Amino acid sequence: MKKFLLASSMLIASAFGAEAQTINILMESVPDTRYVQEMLPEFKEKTGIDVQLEVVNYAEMHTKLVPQLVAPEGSYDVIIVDFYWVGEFTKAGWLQPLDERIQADEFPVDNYIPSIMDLTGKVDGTTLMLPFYNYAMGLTYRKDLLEDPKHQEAFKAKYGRDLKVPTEWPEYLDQVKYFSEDAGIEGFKGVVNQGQRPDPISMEWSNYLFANGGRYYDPETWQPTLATPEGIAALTQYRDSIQKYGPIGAANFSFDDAFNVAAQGKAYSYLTFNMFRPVYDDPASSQVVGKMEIAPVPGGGMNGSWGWAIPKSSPDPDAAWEFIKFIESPEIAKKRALLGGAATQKQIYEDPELIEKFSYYPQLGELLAYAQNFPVFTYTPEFVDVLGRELSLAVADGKDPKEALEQVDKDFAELLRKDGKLQ
Amino acid sequence: MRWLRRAAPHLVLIPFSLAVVLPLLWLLRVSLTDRRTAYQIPPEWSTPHLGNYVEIFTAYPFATWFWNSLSVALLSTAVALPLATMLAFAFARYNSGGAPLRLSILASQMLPPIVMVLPLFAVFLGAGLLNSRTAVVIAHVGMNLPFLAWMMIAFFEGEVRQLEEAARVEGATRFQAFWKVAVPVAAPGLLAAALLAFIMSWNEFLFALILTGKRTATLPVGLSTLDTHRGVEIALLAAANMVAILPVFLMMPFLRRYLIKGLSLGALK
Amino acid sequence: MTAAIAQRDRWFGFAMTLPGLLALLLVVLFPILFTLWTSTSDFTLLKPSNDAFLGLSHYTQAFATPEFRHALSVTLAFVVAVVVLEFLVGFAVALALDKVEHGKAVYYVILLFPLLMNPIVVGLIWKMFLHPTLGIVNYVLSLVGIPPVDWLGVPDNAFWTVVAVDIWHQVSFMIVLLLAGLAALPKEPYEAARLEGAGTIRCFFWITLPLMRPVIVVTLLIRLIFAVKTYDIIYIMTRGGPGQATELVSYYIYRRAFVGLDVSQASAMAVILLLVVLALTAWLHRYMRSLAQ
Amino acid sequence: MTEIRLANVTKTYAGGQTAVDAVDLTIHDGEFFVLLGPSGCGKSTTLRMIAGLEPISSGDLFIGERRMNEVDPKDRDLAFVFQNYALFPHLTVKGNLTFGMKLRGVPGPEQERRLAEVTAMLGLAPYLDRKPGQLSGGQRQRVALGRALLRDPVAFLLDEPLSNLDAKLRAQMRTELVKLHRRVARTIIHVTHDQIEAMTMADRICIMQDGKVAQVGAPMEVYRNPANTFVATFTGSPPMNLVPGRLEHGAVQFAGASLPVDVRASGGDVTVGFRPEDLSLVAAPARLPINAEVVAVETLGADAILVASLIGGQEVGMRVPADTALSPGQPIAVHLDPDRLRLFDPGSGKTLPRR
Repeated sequence: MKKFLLASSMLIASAFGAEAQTINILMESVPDTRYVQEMLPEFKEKTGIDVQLEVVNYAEMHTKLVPQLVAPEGSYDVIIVDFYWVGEFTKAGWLQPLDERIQADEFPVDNYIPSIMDLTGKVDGTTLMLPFYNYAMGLTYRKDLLEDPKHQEAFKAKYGRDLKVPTEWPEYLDQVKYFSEDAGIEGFKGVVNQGQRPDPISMEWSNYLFANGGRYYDPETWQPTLATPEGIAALTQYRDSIQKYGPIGAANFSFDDAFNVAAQGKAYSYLTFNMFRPVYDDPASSQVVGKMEIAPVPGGGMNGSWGWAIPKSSPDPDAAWEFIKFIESPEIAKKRALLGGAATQKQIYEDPELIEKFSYYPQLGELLAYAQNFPVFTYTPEFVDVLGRELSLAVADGKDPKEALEQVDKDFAELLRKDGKLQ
Repeated sequence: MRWLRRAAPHLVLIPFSLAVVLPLLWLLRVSLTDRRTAYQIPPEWSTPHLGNYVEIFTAYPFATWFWNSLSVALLSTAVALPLATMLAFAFARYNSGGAPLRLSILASQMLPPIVMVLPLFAVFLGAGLLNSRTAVVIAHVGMNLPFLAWMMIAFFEGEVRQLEEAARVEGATRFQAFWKVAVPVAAPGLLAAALLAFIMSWNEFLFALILTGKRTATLPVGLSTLDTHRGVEIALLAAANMVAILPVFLMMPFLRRYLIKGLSLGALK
Repeated sequence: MTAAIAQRDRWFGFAMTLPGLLALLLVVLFPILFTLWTSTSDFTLLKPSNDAFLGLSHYTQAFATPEFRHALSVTLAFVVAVVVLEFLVGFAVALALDKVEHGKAVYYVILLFPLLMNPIVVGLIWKMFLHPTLGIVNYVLSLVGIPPVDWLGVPDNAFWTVVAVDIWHQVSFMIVLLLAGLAALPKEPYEAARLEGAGTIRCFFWITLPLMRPVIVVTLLIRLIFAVKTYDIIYIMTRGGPGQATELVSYYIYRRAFVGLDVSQASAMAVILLLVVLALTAWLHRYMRSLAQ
Repeated sequence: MTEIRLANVTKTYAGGQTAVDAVDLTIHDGEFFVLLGPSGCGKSTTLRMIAGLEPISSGDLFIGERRMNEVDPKDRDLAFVFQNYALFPHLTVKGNLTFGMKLRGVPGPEQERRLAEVTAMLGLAPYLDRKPGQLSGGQRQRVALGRALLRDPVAFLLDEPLSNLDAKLRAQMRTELVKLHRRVARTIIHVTHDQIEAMTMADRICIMQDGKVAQVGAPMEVYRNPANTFVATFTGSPPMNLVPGRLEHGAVQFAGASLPVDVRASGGDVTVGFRPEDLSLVAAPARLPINAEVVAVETLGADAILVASLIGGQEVGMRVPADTALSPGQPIAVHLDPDRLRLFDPGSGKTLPRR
């Protein structure tokens, strides 16, 4: 029925010689957006629908989206949603459920990696988004140094274990210490961190937390659990990473500042978003082409992803769905992945053509499978703000880790109570 | 002693200019290289290439951003300038509305713009002006008007007053005294204020972000997209910035005349 | 009956203000009234409407929030530092520019460059220049034997670095206005003073400063108001960190609204900020005027 | 018939100070009328009220038959010359001169004709294309005058136009203004604090004190018969000598002397006033001498001012020939013509009327 309506409306539109149907999408300035852009001619050919991508910077996206979503009819037919905002957007009721459309068109939702579908797909049983791309975090490290027999020998002598891709967290911490203190490379550090408030530090520290076996909250009761021995150990290690083993200034590094240190070959490792992995191999950005590799963070890294959604204020939800269905179809998803996109569907990580092209694809698949999630609730962004502030105070301003985490727990609990999650 | 007097201003201006120009020169260098080289320490001199300049125009709608910004800044200044001049004159000469009106007009600009954004969005949504340059122009007029008016008050005080009196007894109406005497005499101040208004509009980000769409995005909105989730496109940004500061060069002839005019006026009064 | 001329003056003044006031009505007055209303209500981004009247509870809550109070104090320090330093540097440059005989236009163009740069760009490029290990600044310092400075990673450094970058960006604003004021100064008093044997310094304190007072007052006021609203540079360079060293109140209020989603709370904080700045402005205005008497 | 009349004109500022207090004045058509007084006496305010630059708080202003209180300055048909000349810095000399004519829509050829006439009269022809900033003080002054002249107004209002000139130029301009006045035969109201200007140029002088009119009259009338001690001391250089005395039986006694006077009052304390030139040195045994002692002699060139101390310690000035050879401490005898004596009430300072 919907197809019919769409088709007939297109027919009418063309019959009257009116302007072609257009949908507007607000996106972020990332490579994945560029890959979407490249698919648009094909979509236009198939459906006759023009797609206008409006691109803004991440920081401004939320500011720009909110008034649009609040309005009865906004400018955007399709939006993309960061997992940060999922709680907020669903609580506010800004997104249209997609289940009916998925069923009607038999869209293969089972292709998605479950952890990502949890993050930016289903919310409380309702599918509000389809995952677009992921930005799970992994451990990027200097493969060439790791495989250097000289370092392997020296490391073994000092720490009593093999220098290899770390599978245990303490193993990694030893490597950091070794490359900062013992490797004898001038101006070289074992790690570079992104210590800036609030998202860079919060996302990076999450890896430390998970690696130490800590977690944000008790999944049964939603009781915050940061000021625990695991949390405190994680924060103490993190502070040491920045202050003892990292380059000067890391306490205020954004991921860009930190990435450039790694890309200039001045650090052994950097816990970062997997989408940075290809950039290391771009000679225009990197001095370490072919020397960096990515691996899962021991203990399971931090996950992140974006999803496609149709806002309630969408002027043309049917055309919007046509687009989402097209761009997320396995065929197009693979095409985007071939261009370098960060895929969210399982089969892509098993696709021989892709593994052939990107040697690190198996690791990426593994990383996604084990990735852990951030607390997702209505006030996630504000929680990150609080967390970032306290972590930064502990790292840069001498606040006691335990005190800092107690403060986070307190504020976190308050936000959870406000959201009705915690009694 | 005379040479010292002549050299003294340069002793202040040269260090200041260097503090401005050296970073810009380094930025120019960044714009002619790539991200890898830009961050390389110690710096390595590679052959400059213009790829970034080509890319901002081909891979990004830089020309559109530039044109949008230029038209918004020019138009909003052109609208705000006469309105503000009249406001300032009424304040300075006739004390219209008294200190309360003056202060409340200025006070309107003390709210962080972020809290103005939602109601403003609603206004333009209702008026059907969303995603248009008109909306940004109107918002920028509202933003610049109070400042312009305040800046100009000072330029209508002092000796201009007596010149207007002279005009009045010579047979000028109130408006003629304003238009034929006060405005030309206060011109250096008014032009300086206009210049600043242009710049404020040129750089204004938040209203432009909320009110424009894809085709009407201004430079600040466009440039901010170069700060991406996959890192800052620093070389492109540098190239874009180099082009974005071009209007200063375009203003050169105008500035030169204004400076000379400003001087000769000062000499008399 | 004698009021007739005064009446016409009043009407003329009113007519002159009318177009400007009308323009401000829509774009400025409505949002402000809306903000005032919202600040006493329950507007959040999750429920974007004003439904309940909550009185001044958002105001009391704002004062009870340590982060808000902290942001206010950091902002105060920032504004004072920025305005005072920019004024000192700006006045020196404006005086020099007013006196200079050759190259005036060239200098003028140079000083306009930073102003035309977007705060976001300024933040990003300075962050690049000041990168502790990859930045040109520390590299140049290392050439003369100075160890690398952690410009943004240490709370105190970060505050002053942000102040310095803001000065680099905005000082020209003051110069342009002060220079316009200087250009409009009468020359006779200087001639008279020179005949009386006053030197350059006395001329400055006896003539320039008093005559420039209205322009100085306005320049300081406007710069002050802009400085209070600073947030782009903070967003790009430090996000209020490290710790809470650069937590400016505008950026904090921005986050209350768009991160914390609580528009009503943000509005109340904005109104508090408005009142503080207004009081400061009124006081400064009166104080400077009284000095002129 | 364009008489300018001020009836009970008062200027009160918002702050409550009264700058001009119930001034009544009539300025005749074609008269050179000088408003004289120290700064702050209200003379400039009075002039500005006449011009319409300052609203009148109460009272009436008439130009001819017409009440002008509510008329805008542009419609009063008066020309005003400001102390700082108020030349338009953005216009050339020519632009300044023709500014008013252009506003009034005087036809081009007529403008040119009048411009030529006035520039010739004031010798401004070489400067027509200059900006005021490129002119000397005297030249600017001429342009300001020229601008007023081109207006061909009912009256010229001059607000201390000479005070910014150096002494020589000022003296020269005084003569020129008088010549100019004769030539244009229009009313001039000239405000000054310089009594020499007033004396040399005016047909009539109005001396103002604290916002009030102290005296109006022809220069010599004011000089000879000052209405009060303020006028007496404000006019003349050096000013009128004032010494305390006592009136008894038709004679005034002061400084050991007794002179017959012809006033209505019969007795009591008085202030005795006489001009320096009314005193003369006499040989010791003269009729009614006043004994004094030389304090100092200030040579002026043509003559000298002798400062003498009277009995009782009062110091007075007297005009003596320049070659008078006297040294301080020397006793002298002084003659004073009783007709030249003026008596004032010591309390109010007002002159005591003659019989």
